[in-house]
Amino acid sequence: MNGFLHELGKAPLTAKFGVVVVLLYILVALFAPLLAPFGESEVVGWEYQPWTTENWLGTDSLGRDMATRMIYGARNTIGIALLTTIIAFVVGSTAGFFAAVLQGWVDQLLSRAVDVVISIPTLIFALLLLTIFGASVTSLIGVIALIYATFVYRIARAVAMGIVVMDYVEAAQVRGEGLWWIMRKEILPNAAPPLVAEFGLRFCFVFLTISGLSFLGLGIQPPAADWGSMVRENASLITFGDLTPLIPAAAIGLLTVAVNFIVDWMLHKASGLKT
Amino acid sequence: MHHLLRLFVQRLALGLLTLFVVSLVIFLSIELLPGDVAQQVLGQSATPENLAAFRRELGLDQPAHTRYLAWFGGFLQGDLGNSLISGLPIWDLISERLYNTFFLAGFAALISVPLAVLLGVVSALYRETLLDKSINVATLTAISVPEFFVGYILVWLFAVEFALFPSIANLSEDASLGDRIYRTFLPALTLTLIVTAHMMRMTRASLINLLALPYIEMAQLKGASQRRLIVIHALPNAIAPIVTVIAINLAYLIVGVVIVEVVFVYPGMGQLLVDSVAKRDFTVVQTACLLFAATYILFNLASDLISIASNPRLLHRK
Amino acid sequence: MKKFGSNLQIGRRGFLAGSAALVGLSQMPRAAQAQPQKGGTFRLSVNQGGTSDTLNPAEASGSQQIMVGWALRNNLTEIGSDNKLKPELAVSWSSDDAKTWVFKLRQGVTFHNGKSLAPEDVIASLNLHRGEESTSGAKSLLAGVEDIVAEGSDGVVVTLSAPNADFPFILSDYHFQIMPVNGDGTLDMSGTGTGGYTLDSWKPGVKTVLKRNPDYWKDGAAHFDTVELLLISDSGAATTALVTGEIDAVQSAEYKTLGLLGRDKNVEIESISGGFHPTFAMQSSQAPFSDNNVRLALKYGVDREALVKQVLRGHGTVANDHPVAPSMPFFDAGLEQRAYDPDKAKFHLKEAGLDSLSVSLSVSDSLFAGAVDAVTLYREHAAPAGIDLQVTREPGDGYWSDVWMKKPFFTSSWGARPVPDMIFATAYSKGGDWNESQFSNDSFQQLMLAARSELDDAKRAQMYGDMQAILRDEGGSVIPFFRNFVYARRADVHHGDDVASNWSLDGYKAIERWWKA
Amino acid sequence: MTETQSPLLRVENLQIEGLSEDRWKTIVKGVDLTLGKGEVLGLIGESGAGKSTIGLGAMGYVRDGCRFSSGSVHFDGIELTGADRETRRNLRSTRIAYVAQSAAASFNPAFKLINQHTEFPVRRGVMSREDAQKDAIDLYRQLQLPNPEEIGFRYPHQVSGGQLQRAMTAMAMACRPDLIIFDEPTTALDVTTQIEVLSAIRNIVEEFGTSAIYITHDLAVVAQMADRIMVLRHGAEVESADTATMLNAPQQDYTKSLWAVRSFKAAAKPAVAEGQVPVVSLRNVTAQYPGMSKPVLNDVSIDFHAGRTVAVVGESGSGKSTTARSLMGLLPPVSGNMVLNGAALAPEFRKRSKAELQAVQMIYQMADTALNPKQRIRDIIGRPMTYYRGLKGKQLTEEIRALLRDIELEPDQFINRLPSELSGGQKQRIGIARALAASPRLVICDEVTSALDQLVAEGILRLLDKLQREHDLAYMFITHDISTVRAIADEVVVMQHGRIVEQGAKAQIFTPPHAPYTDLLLSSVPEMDPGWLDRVLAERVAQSA
Repeated sequence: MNGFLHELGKAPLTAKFGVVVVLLYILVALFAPLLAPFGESEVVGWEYQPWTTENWLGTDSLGRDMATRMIYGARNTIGIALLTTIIAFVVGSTAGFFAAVLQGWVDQLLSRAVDVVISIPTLIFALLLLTIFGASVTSLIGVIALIYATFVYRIARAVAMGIVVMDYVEAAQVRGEGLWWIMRKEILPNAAPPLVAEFGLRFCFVFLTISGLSFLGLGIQPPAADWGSMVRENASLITFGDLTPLIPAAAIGLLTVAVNFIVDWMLHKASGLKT
Repeated sequence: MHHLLRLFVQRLALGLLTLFVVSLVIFLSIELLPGDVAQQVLGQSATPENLAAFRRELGLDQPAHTRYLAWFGGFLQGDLGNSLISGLPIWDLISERLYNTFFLAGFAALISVPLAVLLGVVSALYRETLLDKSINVATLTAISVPEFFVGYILVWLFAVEFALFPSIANLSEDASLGDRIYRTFLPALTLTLIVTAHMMRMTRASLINLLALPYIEMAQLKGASQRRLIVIHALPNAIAPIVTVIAINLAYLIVGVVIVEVVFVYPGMGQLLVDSVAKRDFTVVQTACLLFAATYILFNLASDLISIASNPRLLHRK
Repeated sequence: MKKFGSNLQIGRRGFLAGSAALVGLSQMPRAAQAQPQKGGTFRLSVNQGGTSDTLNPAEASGSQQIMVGWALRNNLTEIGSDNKLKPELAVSWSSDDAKTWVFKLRQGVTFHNGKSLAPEDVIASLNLHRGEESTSGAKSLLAGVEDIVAEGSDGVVVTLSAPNADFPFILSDYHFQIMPVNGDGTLDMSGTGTGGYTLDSWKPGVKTVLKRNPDYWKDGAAHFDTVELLLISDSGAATTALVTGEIDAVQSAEYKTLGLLGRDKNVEIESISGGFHPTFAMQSSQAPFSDNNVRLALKYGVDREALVKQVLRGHGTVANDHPVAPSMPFFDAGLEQRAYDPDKAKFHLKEAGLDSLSVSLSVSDSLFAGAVDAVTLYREHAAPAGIDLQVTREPGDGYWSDVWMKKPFFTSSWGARPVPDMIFATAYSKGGDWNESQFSNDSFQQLMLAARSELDDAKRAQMYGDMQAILRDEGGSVIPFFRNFVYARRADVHHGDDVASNWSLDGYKAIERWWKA
Repeated sequence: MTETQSPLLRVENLQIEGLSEDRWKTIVKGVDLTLGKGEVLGLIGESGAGKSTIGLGAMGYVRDGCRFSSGSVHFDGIELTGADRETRRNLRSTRIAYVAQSAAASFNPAFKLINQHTEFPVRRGVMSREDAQKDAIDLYRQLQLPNPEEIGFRYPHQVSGGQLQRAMTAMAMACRPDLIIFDEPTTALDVTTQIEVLSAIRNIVEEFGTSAIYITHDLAVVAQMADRIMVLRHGAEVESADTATMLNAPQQDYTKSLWAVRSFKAAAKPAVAEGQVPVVSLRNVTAQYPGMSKPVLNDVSIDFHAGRTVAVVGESGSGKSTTARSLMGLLPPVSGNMVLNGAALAPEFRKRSKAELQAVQMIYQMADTALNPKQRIRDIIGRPMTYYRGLKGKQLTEEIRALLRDIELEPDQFINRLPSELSGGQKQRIGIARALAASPRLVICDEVTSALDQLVAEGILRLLDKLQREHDLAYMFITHDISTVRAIADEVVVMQHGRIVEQGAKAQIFTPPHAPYTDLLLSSVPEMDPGWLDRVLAERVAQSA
């Protein structure tokens, strides 16, 4: 942790900004019930009330407190996206490492299967699977994680392929170490930096995909507040120059920009380039 | 060149195999969807008798593998089949939408690909300057907001505030090219904003990655200017990663635009596919998915071939 | 608004007169409009339908199919702009016993393909909805028809198995469009009709283009040269397109932007009180909804006033868990209005032996503007009663096939019917095609049949009142409100003095009735 | 050649700083040098001495993350450290050129050689494209490239390393510059190739009277090429003098120690007793990569005895490392067999028992890739002990500490370090320790010293010798470096094209008559005598005549 703080101290301003924003979001998500002035879907007044000291950001189309919805939205949107990304990474990297170490037919089988999934349009595949399994949060997480695991698989496999040819992996193999040990001790620690950077990017994509699904009515279900649906619910106001839908969209944008700043910084560090 | 041809044939065969598996996956998925097309069509007025009659009419009473093989047999002979619901030949149903989809994708690609490469080169050239950082932040922001939001903002700005372009893509069949471009401008711009960032960042990153290589230093030591270094010495070697990311984005422009279609009421394939999934119209879903998968595979194949062609090490063996 | 109820004088003579029966519907008084003008292109956005919609009226359900169908074809009877039953392809009708109905066909009417309207066309068109093999959604409406035969060259005789005083009303239903028969006796369902427009291109889910029929038999109708009907399911996109002038009218305007929309001088908003209502339908044959206490708990758990205010922005009236709107004949104004009462809801839950109830209510934004909002608010209302109402938001496309009548508890929406019998027969009678709540009540069933043959209006009113009470107290549907039709048009689009309130967009006949100036 | 009336290049008090860990550190600490027209200056030093940085600095160029901090570089009257970009750029190619260490990496893979050659002569308007192409072909011919007419029309990957290095020299000559910086141009080459490149470079530099700075870590090479030699250490000059003086009478201790590096010789060991069973034997091993038409190893038989070192020597592609891979079970032989302690050894490592795997251990050439950068020394050394010998807890720690002491690293200081916190020599010691941790019988040392500076390499050789005696280990010592063979081998195996050319006791191999290839190999090893290159070339001409 000290090392991280030390690194952070030397990081460019954009990365510091990113870290601060992400931390802020996480805190808001964790302490949503404490921070929110009202209940998640509590109707506190008339629709589209202006910003007041009581309703900091006014009210939404149903008279629910916008600020409260934003805070709970952080929790739902980030929580689900984070969980989805984690599952995608666990599944995808395990399979990717597996393929890279074993190679041969295992690699072929996994890679071809991934080809198949990737060549089916993401949104349609998600639509099919979500219709089969129902649009619950669990199946949403499962389906998006499965789809994104295929992308992770490709990256993890490529990264691991670069590591597998290293002498220390060969040394472990001829020592007689088992597959699990090689994946866990030799490959994982060395594959971690690029995968963590990738994690940031994929988190953003998952986040945007879920927003997109919410937009199509397949994502997080009401009355749970999520930013994608909040944009959707209020989107037509933009036509009249009303700023309300900008708030959740800006929240989505700010988080992804922040994560990308951190990712850029990490990639920059990993690349070792000075300029 | 013959090893290239062989590679092409191999990859094509692999692509066909992938398509075959995709068709199986789609078939199985639709089988698993709750309710079948008969129930969807007859809906509220379904009785056991007319359900059975309907299924008989469409051959839905056959076992799954028979139906799949029948479809596959027809497909192999170039018969895409008829929509289960409207009974129209698939081609009649999708041809115009397919054209619309390709038109929009092509339009967006024509703007975004040159733009992305240009911006990538410029920001690599002026790396770590204010210009580079501004381009970086601008493109990052563009990929960081949900695409429907980009769409709405553009509508507000260009259709409502300044009334420059229509907010919905109300296309007529006999529209002139100019009219078409005018009416699809906002969706194309939305897509451009979404895909440009990805391609631009990859262009910049690939170029900058190359800058650490000895042959770039060599070019510098031979007296090449920064511009020459990037454009003449680095860019040809960065073609492979750039083309790969362009291929992915072009494929996305074709297969991934459901949301943009909804926002701009654009009659493309995405909306049809979503409708057909809802209606369990297997033949339409299957054909559309295979077309999309084939597009994806072909773009990837093309990008691989271009990558090889751009790399003398792979093109001319020892 | 005029109040109705006492002046219901639908007499036998009215029918026999063969002209028009009074259909009590509220009317907003409005200034006289300019004289109709011919010409122009009418670009209209509807929000119901899909790519696989067909022109087969037996399959018609959404506004895309209905409006296109009525632009191309006519029925025997129609509900006019003044909400009165009017002759259309039938110039007159008569019956002595409400069992045998004789319709006289209009002479000199030709189909778009040049064929003259003949009894065979009418018989074939109506038979599409009859018989074992029929898959029509209107099958139950004609279930009582025993026989349809021609009488001479311009007469059609319909024999019912039981009297039905409302039968001419029934024939104004959008399913019963008249199409020509082909030489081989099959129906031509390609879009050929007697209507004011011919089909230029039919691209369901995208755009349908219609051209004016220069030989239209109806006077003062079909003014536009060209009609473009677009399917825009995203209401935001539709509103924006209206504001920017890319379309001339939208089927429904979002309440949440009405205030903002109203400020636009180029846009006119219509708010027409009608019988359109949503239902929260419970499958009352299944647990837990098979227990009437559970149904009552859910009925007491909704704050109707709040929904009208918040979801409809006041563009509607509270409903009483039965589908008869105040604007309809035989509405029982004396029936006590159910009010929001979480304590009573709790009491009924307890009666059902439950401390709390957790149910999931399916809804989609495509049902009507504010549908998801309404359910979301319902959830808040029901919570104090110990009811955990989960909101399940379903995709719009496929809602009618995947969710409606499939899920145990779902939101539905109903258009207005001209008479109570039509909605009762379709949606609340045993064997009704769209009996979405699986309601089965013997006394309701008997009253319904008796009312059909009863020709004394006072007695009929009594019977229909009883039926409304049965539905209120035992029905399987929570009916929170009657919604006004709120739609919007560009200011340069005009309509006549009256606007029909049976459907949106002038009874779905804006294409025929409106003009541009 | 040695007159220096008006210096072409005058470097005064050159200081260059490099950014490391976010701090500016001086890497070149005030170097002065002058170079006359037609003069060749040798810069010599170990890695980190700042040779390349000075060489590039002489062109007015610093790498990314470096900067000139003080001093000046005058090239023909132009001060380069303060000159604008344009000025510096215009001097390059036309007046100053650079030849990089790895020609393979320094040619742009996307273009044909000749197009890279003619790029700047044409751009700077020195000559037309046609003339430039003709001139390139002439230069190729002069540099004795095969097929000079065509070779330029190939892509870099289609040309061998030695030829590329000559092509790069030709490219540097394209505009007939006044000064060429040669940055270790032959380091990556095999000795037999190196000799050709050296003679080509020397001839052409002499022919055009070009001044040159020749950077290398190899004394014998610099002795052939330079008129004057400057010895560098830690970014500063140790001493400089003309070549003969420097070779014969170095003044500074550091220089002397460099000169003395090759003094180590392992003490002779008694001959193998009759009938002693080898620890490991390869018998008629032939191996082939799947999908390749020709075997990479052909009928290779070697015996490895306890306590003795077999040096396997050969150039790249000779099959020496492949032999090791077969032995390790990574490339199972297609015919022939392997024997461990008299019992058959499974061809594939996956089929070998723990004891069999334990018996044969390997030390890799590149310690950087051989040690997992994310594991601490404790784990790297401890794992084989746990895995093979079941050591745990305190006993394990004790054993690790003992082993660290054995390889002369202080346990307290090193046990918890990561590989990135070690120097090159220390990393290689850890590699050795990991092999020893398994308590093996045979240790394969694959070019273990070739990536190291000479002084460090010698320390490793001494350590290996000590450990061999202590543990009675058999060594398979793979190397391309003849002097290393002389230092450590008991038996020598000379390989070429996957076959054994000659094998036997060290004395026997190094005493004439040699097999022809052995002869070529031995005679190609540069010697410290400045006349060596001329002599060898003359001998070869005489022989072939």
